[in-house]
Formats: sequence, structure tokens, C-alpha cells
Amino acid sequence: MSKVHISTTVNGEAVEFLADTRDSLLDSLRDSLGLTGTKEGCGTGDCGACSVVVDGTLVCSCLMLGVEAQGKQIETIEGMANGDALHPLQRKFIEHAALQCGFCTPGILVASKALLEKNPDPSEEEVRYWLAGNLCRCTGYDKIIRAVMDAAEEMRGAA
Amino acid sequence: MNYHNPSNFSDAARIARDASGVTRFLAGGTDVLVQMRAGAVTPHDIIDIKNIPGVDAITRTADGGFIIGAAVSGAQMGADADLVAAWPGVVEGMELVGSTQVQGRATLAGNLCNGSPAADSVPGLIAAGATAQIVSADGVRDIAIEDIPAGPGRSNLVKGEVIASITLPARGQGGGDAYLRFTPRTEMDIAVVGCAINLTIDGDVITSARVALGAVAPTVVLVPEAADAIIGTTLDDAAIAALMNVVSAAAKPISDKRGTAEFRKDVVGVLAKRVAKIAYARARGEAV
Amino acid sequence: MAKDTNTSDFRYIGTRPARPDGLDKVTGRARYGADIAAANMLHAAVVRSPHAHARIVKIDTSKAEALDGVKAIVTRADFPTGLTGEDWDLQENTMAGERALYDGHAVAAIAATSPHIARDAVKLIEVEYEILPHVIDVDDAMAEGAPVIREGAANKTVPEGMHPNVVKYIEFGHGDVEDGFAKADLVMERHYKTEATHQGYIEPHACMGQLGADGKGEMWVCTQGHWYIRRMCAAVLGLDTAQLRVTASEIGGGFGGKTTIFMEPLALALSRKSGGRPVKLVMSRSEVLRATGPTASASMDVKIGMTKDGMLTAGVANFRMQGGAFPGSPVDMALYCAFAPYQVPALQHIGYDVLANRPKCAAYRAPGSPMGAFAVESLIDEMATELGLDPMEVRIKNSSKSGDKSSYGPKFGVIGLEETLAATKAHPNMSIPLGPNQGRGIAAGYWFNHGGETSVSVALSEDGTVQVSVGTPDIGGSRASMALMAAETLGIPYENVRVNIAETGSLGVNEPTHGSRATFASGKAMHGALTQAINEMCRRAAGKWKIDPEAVEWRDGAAVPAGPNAGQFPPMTIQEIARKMKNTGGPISGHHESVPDGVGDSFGAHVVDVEVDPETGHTKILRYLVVQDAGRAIHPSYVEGQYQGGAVQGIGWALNEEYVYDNMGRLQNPIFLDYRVPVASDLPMIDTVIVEVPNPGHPFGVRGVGETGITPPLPAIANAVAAATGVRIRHLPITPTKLLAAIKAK
Amino acid sequence: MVTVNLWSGLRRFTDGELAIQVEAQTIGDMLEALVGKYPGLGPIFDDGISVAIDGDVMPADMSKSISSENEIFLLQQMKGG
Repeated sequence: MSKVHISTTVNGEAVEFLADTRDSLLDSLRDSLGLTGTKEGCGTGDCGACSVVVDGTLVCSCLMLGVEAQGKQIETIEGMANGDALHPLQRKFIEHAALQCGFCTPGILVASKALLEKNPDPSEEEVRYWLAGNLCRCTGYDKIIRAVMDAAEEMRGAA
Repeated sequence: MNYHNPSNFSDAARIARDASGVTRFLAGGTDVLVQMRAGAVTPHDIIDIKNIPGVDAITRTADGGFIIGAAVSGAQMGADADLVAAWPGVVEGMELVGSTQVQGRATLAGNLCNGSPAADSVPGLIAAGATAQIVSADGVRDIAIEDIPAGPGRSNLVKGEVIASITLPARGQGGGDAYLRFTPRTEMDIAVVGCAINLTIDGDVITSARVALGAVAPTVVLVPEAADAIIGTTLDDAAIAALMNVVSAAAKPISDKRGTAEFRKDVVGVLAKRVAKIAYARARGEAV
Repeated sequence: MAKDTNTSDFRYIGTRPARPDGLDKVTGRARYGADIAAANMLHAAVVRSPHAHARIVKIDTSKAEALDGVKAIVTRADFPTGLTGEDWDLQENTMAGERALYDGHAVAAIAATSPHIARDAVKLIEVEYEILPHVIDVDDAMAEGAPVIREGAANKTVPEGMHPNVVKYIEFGHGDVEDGFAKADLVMERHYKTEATHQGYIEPHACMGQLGADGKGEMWVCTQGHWYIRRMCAAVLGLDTAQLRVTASEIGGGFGGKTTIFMEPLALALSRKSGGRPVKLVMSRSEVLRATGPTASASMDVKIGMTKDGMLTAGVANFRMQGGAFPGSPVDMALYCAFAPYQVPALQHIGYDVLANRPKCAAYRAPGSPMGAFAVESLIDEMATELGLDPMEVRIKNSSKSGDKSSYGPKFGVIGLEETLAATKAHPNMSIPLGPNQGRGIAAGYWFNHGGETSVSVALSEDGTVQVSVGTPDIGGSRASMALMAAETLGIPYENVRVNIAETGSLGVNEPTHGSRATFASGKAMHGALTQAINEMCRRAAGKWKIDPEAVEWRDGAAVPAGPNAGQFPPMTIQEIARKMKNTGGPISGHHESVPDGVGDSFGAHVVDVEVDPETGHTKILRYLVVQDAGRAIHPSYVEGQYQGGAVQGIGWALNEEYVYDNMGRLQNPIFLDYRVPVASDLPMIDTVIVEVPNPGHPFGVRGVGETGITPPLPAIANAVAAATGVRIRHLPITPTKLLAAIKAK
Repeated sequence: MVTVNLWSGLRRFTDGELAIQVEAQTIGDMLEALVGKYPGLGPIFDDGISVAIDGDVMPADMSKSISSENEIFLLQQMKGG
């Protein structure tokens, strides 16, 4: 089966890859581009482990075709830190022990970042509903919610 | 699988008409990709309509209605203040489809074409009296939303037809709509029962209404006798009791993994009561 | 004593530093099971039975073989024969033989040059089935006339005359229960059921295996225990165990479900058949739900006697559990745990392990204990309510104390249930007023904890930093707790310790991270290994000082002369000893292996407030409190995390999670949309209190903390719902459908 | 002489006895002596058991020393999650 040549931008870098038309964007990121920080937990858009941002919109990369990436701006967990400087959310997740196994963590960080860019001062309820599509089976969400709220507060202070 | 990226709806419809195997239109993709991943459907041709100019825009009709392009996402609808103000029930139905991530992609047209009797956005559209613009190689036609679903997973659209947009009528004075569903979880769930009501009032009296129910029949259903139960009333206790009885009687649900028929018949009445109160309050301009 | 009132002399233990793997995990760098690729790698896919029970008449692979890109296909015919016992069970579950025993049972596997080709090939394999009668429910499976899943599977514990699907029977107790019931003022007997649930880890099973014609192999796999993977794969494939080297990837949750094999031998078999190419096999979510995990489902009868002042006089528990088409439901442990929090003069326990046409169950966090607690704690609560007694006081009054004889026979060591219940009673959540349709429920829970085979090495680096090699994969932060204990033992900074999860080639056999044992068992063995290394460092210092090694002590990261030589020489730091070690006798390391004794039993108590919508039967969790004895909390944040995570898994089990089958025995909800684990918006914050009653069997007082937390939620929520509605649901989950029907029937 | 407490389901194999005295210095001796006395216990032990010595539950470590001072229970084999 012939593949389609795709040019796109991932974390600010221009990249090219060949996509089988059946590949999801998640497949393309992981298998074609080697960006395995984005995870597959379900393949049906129900767990959020594959969360990425495409042209400013938070999406499940398992629900998008790789060929749809043509010409888009894609942000993944690998682009979240600025060199050695972690994003406040990343720091707060470590500080609050907001991860146990860590498998859902990239998706939750990407989703939380999208939230705080849209709403810098979310209530606990708003954080919980925004992240309802990101399953975590280890933590019971408590420390995740606290880490997001704390990061939001720090970012507001810095702004 | 062939990936097509047409630049207008006529081409999209023609590609679909001429295709020999399984064909899927790709708007949000939130159902198509799930079906592909499950191995349930492997399209021979997939037609991406998202790059058609205007398909991702919400525009206004001359009389103040809304035209919602087939690729407009739930998140876009929620961000459109005019649309939210006019048709809050339609928007809240759409916003219940999937997670924040799914909201970034999922569309009204896709939710409609998926053909689920539990589709959260469909009762609100039907209650609102919305129509869909259908494009085929033969031309363009508008049909009422309630005429599109044919049964679970099936629609009345034929090969070579594609939804280009959804039109919501002008809201007008004294109108209010609302949608509620029941799910075991607070989010990330399929409606066990859903109910949308759109009504208009003159003073305190309901002058017109449309009631649509989800997940209680093979398709989302419009229940005119439920509307009749509240038209001409001030939504007093007797009217609400009548509404609850009518929707319970109109519901012809099945028992499945998500709930029993008995539960659905009970809860559809409860939802109708709650939805009617919200729609009525909205029509009166009260905050809810 | 509650954690915040406890004081200790520890410098590192009890602090909350950043976990060693934190940076990798927040940047996406950590490598999990599916995050690996190798040159020349193939991708595998598995053909699974769509039938609950069917004879496999014929498998035609010819069309799949003809597909371009398909490199190998295996069926059961490619596996060795003659296995017995557990090894046969593992092989049969990995790949069906004569019959498919459940919906999702593997019947063939394919390796191809891309995942798409492998999946296309799955559709080209033609399997002819003869559908057989099936059975799903545990009570149905024991009934006369039920389809026999396997003749001769029963072990010798099963008395004559039982249905062949009953494969294990257990009976134990003490005292005269009839006499006990005669002394009671109230005797109640109730029937309870719980449905099967899945561990629900977010990372699907994934591995990459490579196996050559020489019988040497490598495997990368997400697992709680790579020595188990090695032994089981070797047994199923007829390999020499030491020729297989298994590396544990980072693991995306396990909760017991990754303590065994499901598909790993398939990757190796496909690799061997394709000329030794590496084969990657990653399950889809629906494969995970259909063919791995889950828990047993349970049908339970409990009868309890209670005096009017709340003293328990006698109890009888009769539990039936199906664990899928193979022996191994945790009915025995359910019974051992059921009454463990209480002192009951007379008890009788009877249990049946039963086969059904469902996937082979795996361990799930405190296996069996949640079901037993649901039945017993629900009934105690119902009886206390009936007698007008405070359910908390009834529990305190009957609670087990240090040195008491346990409900399953042996006496307890030092336990902290009394302290746990006292801290629970004193918690502010207990006195928050409740509104209409709201109710408060409490329950206690128990887990044994576990030691298990453990092998640990430590080694000193040239600059005085220390590496620790353990064999227990880190699922929830155990590397942090190891590093803290090592820092404490050595008197060096936490950051100067690196903890590695060693592959199977570099340590002796280790059991998995299961039974809440990692921090206890690997920690205890590490302490032994560090003691050995410290002794050697003291010996090196003594050599330099030309004094007796016995006269050297280790203090604050340095060897210090002691006894008659005290003060004679300045302390020799670990850095100094390390710098000179190549000239003082060579590498310094320590090693320890054992099956550690001194396991500390674990008790917890939970309090939950719920609000029920009386018109829909929907239950909302308003607030939730976990109180549990940790023995000693090494890294309190991760102890709290275990409490919170366990509680939320229990909430899911109590309210929404269940395996739903149609009348053909097919699983109806094999995706996360319909298998409803709790989402963030379903929950409040989960309050925690860490009680510390140190375990004398561990150098730092550690008890395991991982499992007990899933046990009390099931009854606590059922009790809260009963308090809110006056309706008692005795069949989990408490779905809105069930609860609304019960409210209407009231 | 040590006293071994069995679970009551095993009484079918021990003529109804549940507290059995055997001469043994180690757990290995003890299990061997039990099977010698009641051969029906052999297959049960082969399937795997746990032994609790003074409340410490562990898989049977054959070399572990025991004496008449110890409280000894046999339990079905335990596994954790």
C-alpha cells in the first residue's frame, strides 16, 4: 500500500514522514517520528493518554489520521519543557507526587497546559471536568488536581 | 484505504458516489477512527471534508438563524457566545459528547450520521427544529434533522450524499431550550436516557414546544404529544405530571448493558421534568 | 498514632523528596512496554475466539500465510506438549488447544512487517468452531447440569460428589458457631454478590521478544515481575530458564494484573518461527479487557450473631467465586480476610473455587479481600443499625489487637487496628452534618501483606555514590522509598543513591512487586546488603588505621573509630573509602537474599459520605476519608497516593465497574467508554490519615501499604447508600438502575 | 514434638484430627512427617501451601527450624496483587 508524504511541524520543528493512510496521528508520532512520550491507552478516545495539541486545539491523537497532520502545528509532551527548564505543571507534578506509574502523565500534562492557557484561574470543579477525559488508575486524581491548581496559582503569580 | 481531500462538497459527493467499497466522510473523525481501530470498519475510501472552505465556520442567516458548518467542533460551538445565548440546549447537548479532547474534533453532523439513538447532540437539534443541508451530485436539499436517523447506526442519507451544514432557526422572542441526559458517570459516558425541550412563551404561558427523547427508541424521537402536554400551560405541577406520564408512555426502550427498559421509562420522565423547568426559566430570561 | 503527631530521629525517612524517575516521567522520556523498537522488528497480532466455549475444529492459515509481509503464524501446534498443573494452565491460557474457553481466548498469532499487515492477516485466518454450551455465573457453574469446562481440574481438597467445575474447596474455623448463635440477641443471614472487575491499568500489555534457534532469548516487557515472566515463558515454550533474559520496562500500572503472563510467549514463539527476528506485541484495550486480568466474581452467604450491646458471638461465611476457565479464584484469601478485623468466638468459613467460561482471573489489589469485606462489613453494619448501635463503636468493641488470635488461625503480631479506628473516630469528617438524601458509611479492611523471594545488590561507586539493584519493578514510587532507606542507612544524601530495577541476568530470583511487598521486602533485603557493605567499609578503614574492624562504627556516612580507639582518628568518609577502594581490596558491594519474615499485617478504615438522587438512583461521593496503618511511611506522599488510588478503585468497583456478558457469553463492554472506571469529575479529594504503628519485623518499621485501601470502599459505600436511602444493595455494583429499582420497591 | 494446626477442610485426610503432633526440627521434617502419617495430605502440599509460624505467614521454607514453643498453622498458599 502506498504511503502519503506528510510535512508538518511538531514542537516547533519542521518534520516529514510517510503515513500509511490507516495510521492515526498517534501511530505517526510514535512509530514514524519516534515521539513515544504520547501514549496509547485505549485507541478509542476514552482515556486521554494520547492527548496532543493540534493548531491550538487539545485532541486525542488516536482519533485523528496521520495524513491529517499535513501543514499543522502539533505540540506533544516532548515539547513542553523549554530545554532544561520544566513547565510549572511538570515541576508541580513531581513536587506533589501527582504521578505513580506515570503512564497517563504526559496526556494529563498536555491537557492541563491547554486548560491553563484557556483559563488561568480554574476552580477545582473546572479542572476535574476538563480532565474527565484523562483516566488515571493509580492516584485517585487527588494529587493531580492539587498539582494543577498549584501550578495555575504559580503561573498567575508570575504573569 | 484511499484518503481524499476534496476542496468542495460537490467533489466530495461525487467521490462518494463513484466509490466502489466502504466509504466514510471524515469530519471530526471521533467515530470513524474508533470503528477503524476496533476493526469494525475499514473504509476503502475516506473523504476528508475539513479542508473545504467555510466548513469550519458558524455563520448567521438573514433572519438571525445559525448555519453550522459540518466540521465545526463542539469546542467551537461552546466558544460562540451568540450561539450559546440563542440555543443553550443545543450547545450543552453537543458539549456532552465525549471529553475535552473529543470536543476539539467532534461535530454535530458526525454525531448525527453515526446514527446512535443515544447521540447527545441530536435531541437538542430536533427540539430546535434544525435542518441539515445535504449535498449530492444532483444538487442541494434541506431536510429536517428528525428525518435523518433510520435506526441504530443507520441514516436515511444515501450513497453519494453528504451533510454540508446544519441550520438552526432564529431564536425569536420568549424562547428557551435545554438538554439533560442521565449517565452513571459525570462525564465520558453514553446517555442511558436523554431529553431535550425547546419552548416559547407568551407572558407565562407556553405557546409552542418540541420535546425530543434520546436512547428510548431505535432513533432519537420527537414526541408531539409531550409538547401538547405543556403547551397552553404555565408549566404548573399538573402540566409537569402530564409531561412525565406522556414521555414515559412514549418511551419504547430496550434493556441493555447501560440500563433496563424500566429504568429508562422512569428516568425519562424525571429528565423531562427537569429539562422543562430549565427551558422555561431560560425562556423567561432567568439565570439557570 | 497519627503521622503528624509522630516524631522520629530519622533524617531522610518520612521526608518527601522528588522521585528519582520524576523527570523522565513528566517529559515523556520514560520508556514503557510499547516504547521500544529494534532493527528488523516484526509486529504481532492475535486471533481471538468470539465464542465463550467452542471446540476448535480447524484452523486454516493458508490465506494469511499468502499475504505479503506475513512472516510467521503460530497456533497451539507450535507449543510443546506434556505440561501439567499451573504450567499447563498458563500454556492453555496463552493459546487455546482443543477448545476456546472464553470470549477473547487466543487461538492463533501472526507476526508481520507492519501492524496493519498483522491485523489484516488476523481477518484472513479461518477458524472453524463447534459452539458448546457455556456458563458465566458462579452459582450456575456449580449447579447440576452445568457445562463441564474441564474434567479432572479439581484438586484433592474437593470432596466427592461436587460438580467438576468446583476445583478447590476450603473450610476452616474455630469455636462452636451454633453455641455462638444461641448466645446472640440478633442473628442475621444475608446473600451478597460482587461482579468481576478489571485492574484497569492504563498501559495495555506490551512486550518485545526475540528467540533464536539456539534457545537463547531476550524480552522487554511491562510487568510487575520479570522473573515470573521468565519462568512462565520458559515453561510454556520448553526453554531453559536461564537462557531467557527479561528486562522490565517502566510499567503503566499493574495492580496485580501484570504478575503473570498472557501473551508474552507468543512474541517469543513468533520470533523463533521467523528466524529470530524481534517481535513486538501490544494489546489493544479490548484485548486487555477480554483476555487479561480480571478479578473473580463472587456469590457469598454470611450469617452473624450479635448481642444487643454489639458483641459479635459467631459468624459463618460461605463464599463461591469463579476465576475464569482455570483454577485460581482468591476465595481462600477472601475468607481469611473476611473476619480478620474482629475477634469472634466462633467462626466457620467455607469456600469454593469454580470454573466458568471467562478469562483467567489475575490478582487484583488485596485479592479476595474486598469481596469478603463487602459481605461481612455490610452485615455488621445492617445489624448495628437494627440494634440501634453506633457502627463505629461496634467495630471498635470487637476489633483485633496485637497478639490476638486471627480469624484464620495464627496469632497477630504487632498490629494497628485499634489506633486506626481511634484516629478514624477522632477525624473531623465524622462530625460533619449531613443533609437530605445523604448518608455516611464506614468499614474496616485487612490485608496480610507479603514477603516473598527477594534478592538485592548494592555497590559503591568510585566517588562514594551508591547504586542499588532491586528486582521489584517500581510502579508507584518505590525507587524513591528505596533511595530514602539507603540514604538513612548509609548517612549519605538521598541524591547520592541511584536505584535500578535490574534485569533477570543480574540478580537471583525475585518475586514481582505484589502483595504490597516492594518497600517491605526489597527494603529489608537492601538493608541487609547495605549492612554487608558498611561492614566492608569499616574493615577498609580499620585496615588503614591498623585497628580491629570490630572497633569501627559507621556513623553519618563515615567510618568512625569506636571503643578504645574513639577519637584516635578522624572519621573516614564514604567518599574517601570509595576513592581508595581499588588499592584497599577492590570493589565494595553488598548482597542479600531471603524470603523475609516479619511481614506486618495491615488494617485500614474508611469513611464515606454520599448523596443519592432518589429520582434517578445516582450516587455522588461527597467526601472520602482513608485511615490506614503504614507501620512507617518512608515517603508519605506515595503512601497517601496508595491510599487514594486504592480507595478510588474501590469506589469504581462499588458503583460502576463490572463485566457485562450477553446470553452468548460475550463481553459486552470491552472498551473504557462502557467499562466505567472513575473519572476526575466523579470524585472529591480523598482525605488520608497515615497511622504509624511500626512493624518490628522491618528495620524501619514498614508494613506494606499498597493493597488494604481497596478493601473498605465496597462495604463503606454500600453502608453509606443504605444510610442515605434506607435501602440496602447486596449486589455490587450499586448501579443507578439497581438502586432506583430498590428505592421504588421500598 | 511440634503441634501443627490444619485447616478444617483437611480433616478428611487425617481421621478428623486438626491439631496434629509430629516429631520435627524443621518445616521440611514436619511436612514429611505429616504426609508419612496421613498420605492423603501429600497432593495438597504439592499444590502449594503457606506455613504460619507464630503469626508470620510465608511459603514453606523447608529448612526453617521449629520447636514445641512455636504456634504453627498450615494455610492455603497466599498470593498478593
